[in-house]
Amino acid sequence: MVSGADSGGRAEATGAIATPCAPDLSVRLGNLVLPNPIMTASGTFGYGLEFAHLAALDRLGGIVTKGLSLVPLRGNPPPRIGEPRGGMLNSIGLQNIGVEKFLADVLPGLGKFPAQVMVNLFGYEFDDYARLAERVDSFAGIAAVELNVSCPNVKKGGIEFGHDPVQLERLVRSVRDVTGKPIAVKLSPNVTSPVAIAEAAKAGGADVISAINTVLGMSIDPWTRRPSLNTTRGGLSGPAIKPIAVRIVHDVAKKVGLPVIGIGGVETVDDVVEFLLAGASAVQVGTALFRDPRTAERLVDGLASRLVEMKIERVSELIGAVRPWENA
Amino acid sequence: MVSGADSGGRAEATGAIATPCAPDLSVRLGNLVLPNPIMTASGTFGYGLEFAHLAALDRLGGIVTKGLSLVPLRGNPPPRIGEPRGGMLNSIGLQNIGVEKFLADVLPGLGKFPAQVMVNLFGYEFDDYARLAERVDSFAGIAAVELNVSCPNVKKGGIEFGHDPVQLERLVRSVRDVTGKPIAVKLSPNVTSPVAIAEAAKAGGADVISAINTVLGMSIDPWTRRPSLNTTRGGLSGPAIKPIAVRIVHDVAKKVGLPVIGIGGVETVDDVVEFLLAGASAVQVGTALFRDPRTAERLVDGLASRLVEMKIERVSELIGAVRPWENA
Amino acid sequence: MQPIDTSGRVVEVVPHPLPYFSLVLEGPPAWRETQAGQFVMIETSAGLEPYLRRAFSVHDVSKTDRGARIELLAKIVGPGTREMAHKRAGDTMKVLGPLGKPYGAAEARPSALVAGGVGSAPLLLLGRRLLAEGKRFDFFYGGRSAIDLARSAAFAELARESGGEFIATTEDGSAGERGLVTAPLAERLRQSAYGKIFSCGPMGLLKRLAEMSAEHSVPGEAALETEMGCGYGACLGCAVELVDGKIALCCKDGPVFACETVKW
Amino acid sequence: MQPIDTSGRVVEVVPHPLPYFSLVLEGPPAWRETQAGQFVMIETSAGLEPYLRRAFSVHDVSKTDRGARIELLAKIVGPGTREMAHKRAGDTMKVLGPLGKPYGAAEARPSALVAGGVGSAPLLLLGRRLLAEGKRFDFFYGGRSAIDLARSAAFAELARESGGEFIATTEDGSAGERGLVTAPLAERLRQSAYGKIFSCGPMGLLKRLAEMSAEHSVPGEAALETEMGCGYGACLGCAVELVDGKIALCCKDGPVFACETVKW
Ligand SMILES: Cc1cc2nc3c(=O)[nH]c(=O)nc-3n(C[C@H](O)[C@H](O)[C@H](O)COP(=O)(O)OP(=O)(O)OC[C@H]3O[C@@H](n4cnc5c(N)ncnc54)[C@H](O)[C@@H]3O)c2cc1C
Ligand SMILES: Cc1cc2nc3c(=O)[nH]c(=O)nc-3n(C[C@H](O)[C@H](O)[C@H](O)COP(=O)(O)OP(=O)(O)OC[C@H]3O[C@@H](n4cnc5c(N)ncnc54)[C@H](O)[C@@H]3O)c2cc1C
Ligand SMILES: Cc1cc2nc3c(=O)[nH]c(=O)nc-3n(C[C@H](O)[C@H](O)[C@H](O)COP(=O)(O)O)c2cc1C
Ligand SMILES: Cc1cc2nc3c(=O)[nH]c(=O)nc-3n(C[C@H](O)[C@H](O)[C@H](O)COP(=O)(O)O)c2cc1C
Ligand code: FES
Ligand code: FES
Repeated sequence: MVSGADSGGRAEATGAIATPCAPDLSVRLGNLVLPNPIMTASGTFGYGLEFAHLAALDRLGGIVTKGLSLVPLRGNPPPRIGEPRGGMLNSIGLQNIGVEKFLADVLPGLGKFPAQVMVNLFGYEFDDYARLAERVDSFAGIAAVELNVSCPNVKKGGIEFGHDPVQLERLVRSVRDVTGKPIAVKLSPNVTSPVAIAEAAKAGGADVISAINTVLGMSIDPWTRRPSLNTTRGGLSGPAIKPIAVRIVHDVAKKVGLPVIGIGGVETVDDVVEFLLAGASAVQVGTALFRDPRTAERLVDGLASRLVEMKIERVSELIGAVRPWENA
Repeated sequence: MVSGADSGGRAEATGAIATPCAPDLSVRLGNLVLPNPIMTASGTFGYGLEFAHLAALDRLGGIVTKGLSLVPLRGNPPPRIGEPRGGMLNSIGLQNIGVEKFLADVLPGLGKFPAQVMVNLFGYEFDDYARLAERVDSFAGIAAVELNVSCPNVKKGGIEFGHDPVQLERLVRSVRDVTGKPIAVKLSPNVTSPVAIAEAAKAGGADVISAINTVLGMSIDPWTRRPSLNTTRGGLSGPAIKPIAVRIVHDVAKKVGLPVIGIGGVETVDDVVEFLLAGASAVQVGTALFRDPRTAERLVDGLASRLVEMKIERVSELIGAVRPWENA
Repeated sequence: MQPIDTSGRVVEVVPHPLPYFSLVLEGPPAWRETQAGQFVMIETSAGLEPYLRRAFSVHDVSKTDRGARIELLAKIVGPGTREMAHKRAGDTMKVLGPLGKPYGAAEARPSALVAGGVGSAPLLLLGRRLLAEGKRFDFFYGGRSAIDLARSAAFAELARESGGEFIATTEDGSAGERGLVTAPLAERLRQSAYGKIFSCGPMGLLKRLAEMSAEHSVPGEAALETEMGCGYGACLGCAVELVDGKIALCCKDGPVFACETVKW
Repeated sequence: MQPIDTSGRVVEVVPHPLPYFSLVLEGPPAWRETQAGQFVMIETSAGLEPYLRRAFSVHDVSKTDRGARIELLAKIVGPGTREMAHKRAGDTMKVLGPLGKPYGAAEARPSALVAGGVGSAPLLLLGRRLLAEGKRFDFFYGGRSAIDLARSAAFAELARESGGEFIATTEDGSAGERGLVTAPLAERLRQSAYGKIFSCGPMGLLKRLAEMSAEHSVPGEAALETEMGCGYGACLGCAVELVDGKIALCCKDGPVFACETVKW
């Protein structure tokens, strides 16, 4: 082999911070300003704080908490994860400590970081969302709420609010009525028209669209004949879903006119740039954090170096800057 | 390194035919009987014949032709393919020689193979499908028709018949009225409820469900800022979509009660077994053929060896034999 | 100590023979603190197959002048272990660890160490510890066939040094006594009473051992294996159901659990 | 001849220096038939990155007693070429080929061979052929910088042996004349008339050369590069738009096209 030929597909993500004249990485999500566009995705980095020994939390643009419910949840029985080629399947089932414990024990500790804290909220009943939003509204440490209306791992009632525009608009409005904080609505990719769902969220008063949540998938062990997940079906994440996420981000950003957070398979600086070009104003890193807890901070460094290399002063210049083919 | 540690993730696919007492690989799709469950997927192996020098066509269970239209089509301008991690994006745009040329020049040559020939049909107008089915109905060399109502690369009119149950049922019935051949309807994965679409196809008279077609996706070159495809969005295929396909095959096989052909990321014997366990009665191999034109015949050999290893006499015993977790 | 996210240099890959092999990695001094039962998360491939890291018990640790060496004892079962077996001296791999709760203290009475197949991995370090503490232990090593008893010699030597015995069993009788490892253990449980049973191996074996612990009221500690997405508490994928109805995380609350606490 | 789907043994990987390198593969006798302009599809990785094979012009061919050797001249631009650069002698790689239509016959008048960067790859074999046919040719080799003129010596020698000259250009002037390769070509087109212009390189260059061919009514043949999913005509991904409105497949109808037929 030729030594010096840099190995691995993810080299860009490891570029160290570059130059004297550091480019401007800050981005806006409506009224929300992030120091940089790199956030951690809900459910993939706990509540942030517990990993301070493994990751430089102070470098992140934003932290999205594990999905919080009114009461603590136990989640699904094992097995909870599988690993099809190029991605990950999960059916954690939204195990979480509950909103009260989060507000009491975790939130105060998050205060000392520049990262904007977004709480991810979900409920089984329609009213749960408004109650959760109301509960967290008074806490200054919380910059915004992200509504998870699209988790494939919640069976109760069976409704994914994120699949029905009419329901969703009402749901978002009920939250809008009780909080002044920016509302992000997290889209399910498992619908015929994500744009229609995003439009409904906008009509209900959403400020930001987070796209996407996991893709409904399934895998089976050919020898044991068991599904990899206790719940048989679960959520696909990781590199495998990136092209789906980029497509949805692109369509929503172009047609809906709300700032979009791109989520799905983000692992390298190329991925971040790709989502920004597609129209995302920020990205969330999920599954890649499992592989490497420092992925997010590496992306912050790598993105800065990349902008210098591209001779771009403000990262915001990349947002939506894809160049479609003339005859497209 | 330890020599002898077999390398590569796809070793199983290369196992050579094994034993004296060869297991029974034949499967039924309604009235259609295939010598084995391995077929080539539409649009990924042309019209079959032209690759006789690269693949042992006589080993295949079935051959599905490139999508045929009433008149020859030029397809989309380049670039037509991209390669996101773990998969492939395409926007070929259904370039094809047209049904007349196929019947005149290709079909006769396909006669000499045991593989069942399925013609994949698509149209822009509602009536095109019935006209195509009627045209091919009298040809004995054609075992069945597969209706492509789900190609993401056809913009004209913008409708994907495969997204609207009401339209689809009418469409399938119009084809049912003009042909006695088995009708397979190919599902789009880009819908909220593939099961509802499959139910509609069944109501219209479909005999088989082919699942899935490509997943709507997009990618952008971070340096040129160009979409990898001239059409910006296109169809994602390959290993990345397998968990989505397995989920849809499983749901449809369980709820709709028609034989299902599993399609999406099939490359190894494990993949074939996984689809069969999920409920598929046969599989189609697509993108993997681009990587290796002999993938399909390797799977036929490998599947035979696997059945011996599993001590199973008939491949049909695997169909739908997934074992859900008790408390699922 | 806190786990560290670093990279290790491959010193060698030793076949035992295949599909079993040892991977020896050179890394930072912090690795010296690794305790018996703890594990590391290894990035087996820079690419997508596999995408997630893989968990491996630390089989052995030794001090080097610049840092430490850890030895992993692995069995090729899929892409990750295959990638590992293909590593060459000088290659580097990302390593996160040491992770998880180690095996607890032994009782005054002798201990029984019970391994099923490659589950033997964490028990070498435990054996060394007991030996250093001057604690006696018997080592029970069960496998399907002779080849599944990797590193037998090392385990046997440790057990004897401690004053205990080494008992091997294989289902096909190709080595040691024919049958399951639980048989000779049951025998000795009837005669001499052990202070504790330390185990690692397939779930079926661990479950049976938990029952035997209860029957003979000998406390047991088992190192469990579950699917692991991250190894550091972020994915919640490594759930273990406990008798009290709670969910524990194998990577944080385990991998070593007191047998009576686990809902088998 | 029909392409064959086989596997080649890596003989060596030679840096030129990086990011340019040669990969030499040993394979079956059939490879001896490879003609200038033809290419092979290589499985660069057994895993998913990249998933599809990659297309490489055959840079050189030689006979061995048991079979043949092909040399590929490549530039590291992404995962596939990176994997190739990491191969070691003895590794095997799946190879499909030789594929595609070769360069056509030269005219009586001397030819101009024009390469842009690694586009030079197929022109070595063409040079050898012309030399064997006793045909004279000038070789124009353009790159951004000196390092982008891989294998210059070999090309220069061939050109001179044929009685022609070797002209190198770089945009930064670090080697040969400063500027674009089209400048010295234009000059000579004004003086001596060439029988044909054979080219390979970036689309921009090929387009300009096609224009020059037309202006000076010197026939031109260019080897094109498009994305390729399969290389053997199955995916229809390698579309090339022709002036007559038709779509051609780069892998079957090309990669060598008569310049006037392509819609640039
Ligand atoms: C805390 C912990 C410590 C471990 N220590 C060791 C060790 O010291 N040595 C060692 O060889 N392995 C150990 N394992 C198991 C090891 O992590 C898995 O075998 C690993 O995931 C294999 O990866 P793979 O990609 O090669 O195979 P995978 O693709 O992950 O799995 C291939 C096949 O093996 C099966 N499999 C996967 N994981 C396990 C498992 N844990 N037990 C049984 N079958 C499994 C899968 O169901 C699949 O059928 C440990 C696991 C845990 C959680
Ligand atoms: C018929 C034919 C013959 C070829 N011969 C050679 C050869 O002899 N030597 C050689 O080095 N390359 C050759 N190429 C180009 C080579 O196939 C690509 O560079 C290859 O796809 C790189 O794979 P990768 O995975 O390393 O990079 P990819 O991930 O495929 O691409 C990495 C980056 O390079 C860009 N890129 C990809 N393909 C090309 C291309 N064809 N031209 C310019 N930029 C590209 C992509 O847009 C991307 O930005 C040939 C291509 C064709 C079609
Ligand atoms: C283990 C796991 C747990 C998750 N939990 C949540 C959650 O609680 N709430 C939520 O909105 N999304 C959750 N997600 C979805 C992620 O936030 C993200 O949308 C998805 O994983 C796609 O991004 P990725 O490919 O980078 O992982 C979870 C994903 C994973 C893998
Ligand atoms: C290049 C390409 C062309 C295709 N053309 C067609 C087509 O003409 N008709 C059709 O029904 N499906 C077409 N498909 C979809 C495949 O038949 C198959 O459903 C899909 O690729 C998923 O399978 P795979 O992952 O094995 O490729 C095409 C797919 C590819 C990659
Ligand atoms: S493995 Fe991720 S939480 Fe335990
Ligand atoms: S590369 Fe597939 S048809 Fe040409």
